[in-house]
Amino acid sequence: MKKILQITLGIVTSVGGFLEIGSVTTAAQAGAAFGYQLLWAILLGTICLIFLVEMSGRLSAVSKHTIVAAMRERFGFPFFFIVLVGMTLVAFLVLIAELGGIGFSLQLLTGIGFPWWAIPVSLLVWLLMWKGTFGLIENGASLLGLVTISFVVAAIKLHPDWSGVAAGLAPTLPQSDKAHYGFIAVSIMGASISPYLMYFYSSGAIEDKWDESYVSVNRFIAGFGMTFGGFLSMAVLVVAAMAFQPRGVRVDSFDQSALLMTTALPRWGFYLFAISMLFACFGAALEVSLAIAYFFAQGFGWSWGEDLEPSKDARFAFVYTIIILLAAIPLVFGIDPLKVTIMSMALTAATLPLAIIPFLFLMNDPVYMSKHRNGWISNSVVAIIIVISFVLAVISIPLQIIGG
Amino acid sequence: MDLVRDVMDKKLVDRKDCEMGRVDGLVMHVGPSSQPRITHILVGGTTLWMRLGPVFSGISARLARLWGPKRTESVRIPWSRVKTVGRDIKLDVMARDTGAIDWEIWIAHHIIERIPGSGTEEEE
Amino acid sequence: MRLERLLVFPILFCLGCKPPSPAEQMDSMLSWLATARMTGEGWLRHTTPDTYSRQTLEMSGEKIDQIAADLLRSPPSGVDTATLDSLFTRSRVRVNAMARLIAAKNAPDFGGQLDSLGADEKRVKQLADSIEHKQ
Amino acid sequence: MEINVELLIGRKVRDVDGEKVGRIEEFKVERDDKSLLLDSYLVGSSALIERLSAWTLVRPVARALHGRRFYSLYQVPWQDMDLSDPQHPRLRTSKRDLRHAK
Repeated sequence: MKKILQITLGIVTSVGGFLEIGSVTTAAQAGAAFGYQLLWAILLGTICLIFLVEMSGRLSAVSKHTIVAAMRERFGFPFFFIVLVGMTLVAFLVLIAELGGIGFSLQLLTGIGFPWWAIPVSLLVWLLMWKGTFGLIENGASLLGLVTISFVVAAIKLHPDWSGVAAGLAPTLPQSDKAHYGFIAVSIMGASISPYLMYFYSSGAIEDKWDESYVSVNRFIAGFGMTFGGFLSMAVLVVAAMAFQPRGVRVDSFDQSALLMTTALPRWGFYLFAISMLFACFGAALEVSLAIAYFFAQGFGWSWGEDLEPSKDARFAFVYTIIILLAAIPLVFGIDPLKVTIMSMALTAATLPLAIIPFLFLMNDPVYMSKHRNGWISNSVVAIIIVISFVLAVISIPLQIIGG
Repeated sequence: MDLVRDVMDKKLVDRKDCEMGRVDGLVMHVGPSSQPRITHILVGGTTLWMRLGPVFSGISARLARLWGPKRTESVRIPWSRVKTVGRDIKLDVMARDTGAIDWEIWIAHHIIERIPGSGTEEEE
Repeated sequence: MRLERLLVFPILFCLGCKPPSPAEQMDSMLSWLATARMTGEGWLRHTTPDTYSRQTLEMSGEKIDQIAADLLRSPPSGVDTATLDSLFTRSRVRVNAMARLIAAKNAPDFGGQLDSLGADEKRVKQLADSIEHKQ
Repeated sequence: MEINVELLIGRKVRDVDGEKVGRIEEFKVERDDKSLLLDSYLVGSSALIERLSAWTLVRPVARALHGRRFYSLYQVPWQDMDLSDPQHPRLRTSKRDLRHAK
């Protein structure tokens, strides 16, 4: 039973890492521009993510090493450093976007512009990490994140054409606007397969003191958690396809996305959207800042742990303090969080191979994994994901130029 | 034992299981005709940045002069202090005394402990 | 170690802006008109709060202005520029008026403006279709 | 003379005739009471890895395959390695006399 309760780690990883400003925006854009046609991208992203998250958890449970620690040990410092630079850059942009998303949700609820929220919101995120424990963050964020189920309610209330929805799960090419279509598809994948999410999950497994007996529980948690996130993203896409596409509304700004649920749930839709975004972005902001701090601490061998008091892991606490502080600055000056979001997703796609390739090696390492090494199914999936990640990396930049 | 696979970049923990960095480098003693021996473990930024290239180590040395604990050399821990080489490398030392966690102490002291709610001072 | 290679990506990124075609700009125009109308309908049905509705209408007004300026700088061939200009100006004036009517909580007049905005949107749609067909 | 092991990793090795052998990839050591005694070096040669500069990626594969397929790996006993210039390690023997690592 205690093990099953660890499902919160899956949910928080999923709500915070999967359903955040990036995937909501891209899913809404996809639905508004192409109807159900891009559902397959979310499906594909979810499947990839389930496998990668499961492996991250298994690595931690069996080897007691997080991915980052194992990566430094196996690939050496220079490779680690390259990933560190890429990952920090991308995650930092994501953090700006999430903090902006929180500010924007508060703007919807209060009417006070999002730049004003940058400082109070960052302080709150920081305070939770400073004083909170991992369990608090995990359970609190996953519980609050359940509000996002309202997206599914909205989708069902709009009575979508289910056969159309099913057809969208198979990849097809549109008649026109192919570049834009490709760009959104890449963004969806970039928003779904976020490396920081795997770093967070594998560190979470260590924080929650998993051992080998968690291997099968982990499989369930990863599968359930990511499927949950995938469903929510798909619901956002379906709602956007029903509410926006017929009217010709495209999602070029957050203000437009706020209208997402007003058709389906006239009375509460607006507020539910704002609150869902608030909690989801909040969870994601915590998750990203923690992931960055984990990355540094584990890679350099510092002491780390969200349950430790900051003075006991000073460098770990220092990293998240600085990163949150820095992320607030551009928001105070009114940088458009949507632009940052889109850029961060394309950059995620571009740096994806760097994050995924180590998986293939680490998950087959007999020293780390002993008898829990990847089987041929998992290995084939990783190989396919690596191919996908290379394709994404290569096409993300040109697509940004022609389709973005 | 394989040096790169089993030792290099592994995490170091002290007598009290306190994390004190990773094996950033190793010193090998080579004589004209004697068998080479690994004598010391190196811990510290200087060694790490050298692995990236002289440019990086130059930049980091300049930055370290401006800020932080004044330590330019990497910490050298004699191999004789190694207790076990397993998942981590356990050392028969106290992290504090080696200098390997000078930065941790410096940041704790100069930054973290000045922020309210950082927790009690680390005991000896 | 080729760390400098990584720098190429951000640079490429910054260069990744190209001017959109007239057809695309007409689409953006339509999107913002539709946004204004959806927001307006929402406000009338009390589904969106005052502040948000006013802010979004103001934003739509600005965007319409912006896109109109871009469009008219290099107007699409085969369309009367004067017609476009007056249509866009009219829409913008309407959207801005709606924003003011929210502040005044004047729902009846707001409804009138909203209906006319709908008519304008249809005209723009027709023009957009004709541009797309010509290309 | 003291040498930094971490800087030797990936260094190109030439043999006594100046012919390229490969890069130093691994050090086989044995425990002594106070230190570790270096037994031999593993030196791999692969034009492919150099061309792709993908050594961080390929080294583990090579290790897994023991270099039998596409990546040849030589085991160089400590006596045969001349490290008097650590930037340019040289073999004291010829490449032909090396034996492949199992």
